[in-house]
Amino acid sequence: MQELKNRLIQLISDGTVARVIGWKKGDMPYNPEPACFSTVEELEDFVYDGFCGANLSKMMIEVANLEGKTAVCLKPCDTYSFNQLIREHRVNRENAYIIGVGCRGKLDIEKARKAGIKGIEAIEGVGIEGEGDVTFKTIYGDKAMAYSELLLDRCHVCKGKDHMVYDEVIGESKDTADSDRFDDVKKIEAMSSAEKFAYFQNELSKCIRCNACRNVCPACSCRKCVFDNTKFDSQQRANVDSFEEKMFHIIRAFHVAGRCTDCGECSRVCPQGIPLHLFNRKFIKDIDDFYGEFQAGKDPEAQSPLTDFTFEDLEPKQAVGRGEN
Amino acid sequence: MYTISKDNLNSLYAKIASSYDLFMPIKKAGQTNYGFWNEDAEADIETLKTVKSGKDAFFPQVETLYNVNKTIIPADVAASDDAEKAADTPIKTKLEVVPGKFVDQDFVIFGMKPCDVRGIEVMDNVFLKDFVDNYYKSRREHGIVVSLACHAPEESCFCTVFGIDPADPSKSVADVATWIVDDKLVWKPLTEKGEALTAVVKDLLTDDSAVDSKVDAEITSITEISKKLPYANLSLEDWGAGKTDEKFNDETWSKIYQGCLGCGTCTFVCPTCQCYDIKDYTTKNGIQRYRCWDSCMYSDFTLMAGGQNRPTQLQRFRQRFMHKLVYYPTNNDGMYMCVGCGRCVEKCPQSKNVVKVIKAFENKK
Amino acid sequence: MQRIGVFVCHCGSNIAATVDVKKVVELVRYEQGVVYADDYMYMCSEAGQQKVMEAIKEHNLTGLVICSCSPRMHEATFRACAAKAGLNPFMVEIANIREHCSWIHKDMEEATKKAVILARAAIAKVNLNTPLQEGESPVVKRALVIGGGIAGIQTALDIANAGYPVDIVEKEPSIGGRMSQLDKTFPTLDCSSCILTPKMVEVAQHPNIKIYSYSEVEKVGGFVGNFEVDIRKKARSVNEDKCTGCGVCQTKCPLGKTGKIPSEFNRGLGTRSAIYTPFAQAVPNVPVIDRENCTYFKTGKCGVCAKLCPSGCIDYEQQDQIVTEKYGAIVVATGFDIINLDKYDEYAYNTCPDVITSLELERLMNAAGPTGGHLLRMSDGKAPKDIVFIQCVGSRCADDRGKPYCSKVCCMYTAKHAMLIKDHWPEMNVTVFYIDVRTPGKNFDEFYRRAVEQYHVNYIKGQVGKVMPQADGSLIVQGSDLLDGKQIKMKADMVVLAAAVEPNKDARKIASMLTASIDNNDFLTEAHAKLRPVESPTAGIFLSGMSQGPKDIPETVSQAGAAAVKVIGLLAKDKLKTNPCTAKCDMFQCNGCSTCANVCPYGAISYEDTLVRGPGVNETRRIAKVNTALCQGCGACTSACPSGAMDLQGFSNLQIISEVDAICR
Amino acid sequence: MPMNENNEFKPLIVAFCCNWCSYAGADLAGSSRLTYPENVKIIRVPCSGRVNPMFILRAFERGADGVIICGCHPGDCHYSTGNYYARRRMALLFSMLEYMGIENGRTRVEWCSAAEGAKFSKTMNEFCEKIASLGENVRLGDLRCKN
Repeated sequence: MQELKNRLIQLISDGTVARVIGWKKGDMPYNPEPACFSTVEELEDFVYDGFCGANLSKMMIEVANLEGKTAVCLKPCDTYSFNQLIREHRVNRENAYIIGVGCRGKLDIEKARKAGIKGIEAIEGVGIEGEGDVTFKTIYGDKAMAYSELLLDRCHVCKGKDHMVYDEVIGESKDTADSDRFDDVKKIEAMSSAEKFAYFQNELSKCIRCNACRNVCPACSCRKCVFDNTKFDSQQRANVDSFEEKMFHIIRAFHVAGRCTDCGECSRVCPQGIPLHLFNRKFIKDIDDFYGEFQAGKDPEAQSPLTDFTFEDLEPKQAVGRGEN
Repeated sequence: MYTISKDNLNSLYAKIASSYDLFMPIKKAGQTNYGFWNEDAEADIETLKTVKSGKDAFFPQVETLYNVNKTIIPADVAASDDAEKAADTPIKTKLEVVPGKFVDQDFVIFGMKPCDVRGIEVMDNVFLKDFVDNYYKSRREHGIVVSLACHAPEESCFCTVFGIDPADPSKSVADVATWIVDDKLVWKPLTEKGEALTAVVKDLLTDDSAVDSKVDAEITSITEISKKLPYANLSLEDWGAGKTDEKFNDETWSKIYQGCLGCGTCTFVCPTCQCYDIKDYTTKNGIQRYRCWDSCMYSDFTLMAGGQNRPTQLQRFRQRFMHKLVYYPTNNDGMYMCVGCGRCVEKCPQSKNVVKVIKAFENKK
Repeated sequence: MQRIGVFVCHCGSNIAATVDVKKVVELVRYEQGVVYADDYMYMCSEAGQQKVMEAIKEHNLTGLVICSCSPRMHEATFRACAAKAGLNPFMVEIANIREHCSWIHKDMEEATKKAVILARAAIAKVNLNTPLQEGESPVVKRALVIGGGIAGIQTALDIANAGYPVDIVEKEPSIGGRMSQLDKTFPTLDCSSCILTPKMVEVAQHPNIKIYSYSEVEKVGGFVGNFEVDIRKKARSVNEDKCTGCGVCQTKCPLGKTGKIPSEFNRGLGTRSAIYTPFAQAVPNVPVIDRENCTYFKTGKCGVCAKLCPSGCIDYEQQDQIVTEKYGAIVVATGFDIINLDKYDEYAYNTCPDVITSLELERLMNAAGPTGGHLLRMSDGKAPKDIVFIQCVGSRCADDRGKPYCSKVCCMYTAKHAMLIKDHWPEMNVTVFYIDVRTPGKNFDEFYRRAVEQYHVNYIKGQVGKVMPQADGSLIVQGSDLLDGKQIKMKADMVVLAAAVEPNKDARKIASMLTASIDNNDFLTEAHAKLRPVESPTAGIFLSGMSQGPKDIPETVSQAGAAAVKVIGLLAKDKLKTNPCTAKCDMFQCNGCSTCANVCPYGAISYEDTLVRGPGVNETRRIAKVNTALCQGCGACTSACPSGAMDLQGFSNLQIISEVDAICR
Repeated sequence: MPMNENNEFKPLIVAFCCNWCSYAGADLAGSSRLTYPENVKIIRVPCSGRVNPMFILRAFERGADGVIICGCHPGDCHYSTGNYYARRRMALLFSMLEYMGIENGRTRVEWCSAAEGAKFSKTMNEFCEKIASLGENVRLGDLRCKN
């Protein structure tokens, strides 16, 4: 962390970059926030620890045209998003100084809350080592959980420890994957039609249409979302009815199909804990199955599967009912 | 004061539900939110904070205001007889407005925490003070609020900063105050409405004066915990009525808004946010006019033909907090439009929240 | 608010027999925006149209819905009718209540209900129609032909003869292409150069044709009627204007005698000098210095050609030159080559000089070729006694070594070769291994039968598995006879492979410059396989010759003529009317993400840094821009666009949604 | 639920047809008098590639029981590639709908040329039967549109 901080201070001081996008120390031990630093003094509050899960690549859109370079701290999985944004001309690679920061899995405070930990005053063991126990000092007593138990869901299906794009890498990364990325999708695919419907109905009925999933998504970077503009008579209308939610979530996932890097931010930020990534991952799985393996953001030159085709692509009727017979 | 065993709560819910709609924390797909209780619902009063506050009880996220149905009045001249004449007959249509339904039955909101109860007061100022919103009013008149003391406050709580007592719901505008003491729920009616509700469930309650001291102990315990909470000493000294000019033009906003996604999470989980939008939905033969929550964080909030009046996220971010901490107090005798429930502290995707805003200005000094 | 008139046609009894027309009129009158509704026996008749025009004027109609037959039948009629009455023609929508309703339904009540719903959908759409204007774009009256083979030559001549200037860009030092390498042509056996050379000369002398030889297309911009093309004239090192084509330089070039530089024209079977013209009848008859091999360019010494050139036209300092020209139309005639045989080790092509391709055989049999027209083995210079032809080498191939298609010309040219050999050297044994012999074409099968019946060429249906060079210099060909079911081993002195044809290596590069579509085999795609075979889907781009698919010379020439006609048809216009139903980008919502451009089949979308000014915005953004002259209105971009910035005029998102709503109401 | 006089469920079906092949195919079905149920209502679009998934969901939202998209056969698209993109889009969309528990068969893509009037009619008959067997679209509907 200190090495990273020193390097950032150096980059600002020697004028290599005009600003740094990173994480700022929170007022709780678990809530560092994405922030933009433009002076050495501001960088005093820079932090990088296990709770820095936020994907900062989307913030680079706003600074694309600012004067001077912008340094950005990207974890290996965030670099996929950045690459995808390069492909879509939303960020300026020349104007970016990418610091690939090491990542050994990021933490989800909800996991602690679910385990009954509350009244947190301090947390130990959330450094970038990403190992051992995390100790929670709470007003109701001390509690400990293993670092691995607290990992964000997405870290269990880690895409790997390599940065896809960077100017320099600081810190070691670790591949924290310990389960198959498509397990959850397969589980749902195996359900009966009625069970599937009931499952999603139950989950989606919690949706409050706050748009956090959309607004945090680096692929959902439209200047004006179709659900905010008047082109489809589909302006966001809160959760008017159950269909509305489904329409929103299907289209949200569809619009990022072939572009979604599976960064998992949508599920991380959902205040209602809806496993939104299950939609995106279904599309990813289908794309892999139908058109060959494709990882968005791996190669900024690669053609997205939905703007591509082959003469022999499978027919839509072959896409459904595969589980039957 | 009355008591009922915690084991017997389901009978209490069933009893209430037999006479009223019972709106209370229900656990569904891993999350606890207010919802209507039924026998299949999983009641959950252990979770301190529902994701959304209970404000839906009075101000639902979506509410039909009225329907307009268009009917055609048949032309005087049958078209088949004389096409020429029919073509010239003006077409008559009738528009019929079918008003939305006002709530006319009493209902119960169970388990509301003191902070959320204060939220009702905040909304009352908006919906009942000058212009009276009849939809809201009907719900307020018929809603019976059963408030529950916060047995174990959490680190994101800071209601005490706003003078709210998490330990003692009887100081709130609720109709019934309740505590959980040992394995019992303590029940104390506060108002006439509360008494009426008590009468309905009386059979299940035990008159138990011995519990008073235990309640006092619970109040002391909660009060002590509250003092230890990290935000307990948050200072509002610099905020409140009359600070508009000073705060509005402060440079700090331009720094702290960065990273704000412009989503509506904070707004939708907040017990006090009460902005809404009114929209029309085309039905088969007319429109349905409904209102739904809106968020000042959205880029299309109060969008007009000429564009937004707050085109940048900085402006929108500032608006939300200025409204809570300056404008509202200015118009409402110093009452803040924040009750310190801490939901935004827990739910903001980018870990931004009202506390950080308050502190940002504090640190500046 | 629109003022819509609805006109319901009886179509005699075609509609009225199953749809209660009067009832439709009665019901649609209450739809939003409708101010007038009427029916008539034949709406498309002159009287019917008169009725429509009168109603437009009398009721100040701003939109029309015609409930009648298919829009594919009479949309144009009613648009013209609206225009005559002063209404924008694109304010007309047709509700198809005949083909889609009255003709297929029997129950009057149900059919009437459906007709009303279809009318409603059309009314809902018209409510959102906006007047559209057909655009105009001027036409540059000059054509570019890429490739100077027989396809390019014929296209250029036909265009030029119609009075329009044409430029030919040919990457080789001379035009002529593959046909100039051929000896004789089937099925008439005329001498290829005898029929080609006059055409080449005609091209050279034609006042309307300009040849850019030894040149390549570098960049293409613009659109139909207005292409702007950069042509790279590669440094020839010879001043084209001064050169008289005397040939002294070539004969005196010291490298010519060393025999070290293989001649491309002779498929590497002969050699050439460093300063050379590919063949004697080259057009232009101006040599080129091959800088890779020229001693002067390698060492700075020599300079013999410069010293001996009587007109002093050798210019070692010459640089590549970029010429920018404007064209109204572009014809792709990039031709073909034969596939690389590296993957066919079993035929020993790379290891044995006596295994040759048919194109090499053409050179060997040509009087101007490396052996002066004598059929000799390349290994020992002796005349072969046994010659084996192997068909379908890489054609109709299931694996990725070859091509899935039939090369089309091999059966015929092999028959030609076999026949010519037997004719000149009756003592030679000629065997042909074939999969199928395909001879559709005028006089083709007769030709093949002559080879078999008159010349006794030994045709064996079967595949050759292996060609094995022997120590004595001969070859053993091992194959199977599928008709007899026998394995055959056969001695040969020469093996000729009918290697598959493939599009020129540059086809893909050129197609992408032109944003013309190209198939998996690198053949350019036609706009419609049957109905628009010489046009590319990209407006203003036309296809000629093998670049579109395998074909023989007569087919190539007729396709070349067809392409020329299309070009002439285009150049004859002063201005092009552009389809107004084009895509349109809302700059406030555009992300500049390039998704739309990736799916546009016409290259109609480009990106420009545009100043976006509006409420709350004042910045320069990368914004999609639709070139309405290129856009054909398919709408692929609109459904690919994630933000909904891209919309299609005439079929806008809201229009389609309003139709959906009206139908589902 | 819309019923006919025999109390059979009459589904509402929206068909998006590309102008060049399928719409013409439907015209041919018409001129050949090849019948199919009245519940099929055709919307003309320039190309199957024009069909935005939002149109399909919109139709369901508004009460359609089945949606079918018809386009030129692969390789025959008037705009050369539109149906290829449509094919991918629809494959993914249909798979997603299935994944969410929407009954298989409520959506369909069929390639139908201008010469295939018989195929058009047969397809529509089949599709109507299929939707009738699936019953009313409840899972993707919006209750407010029913009155």
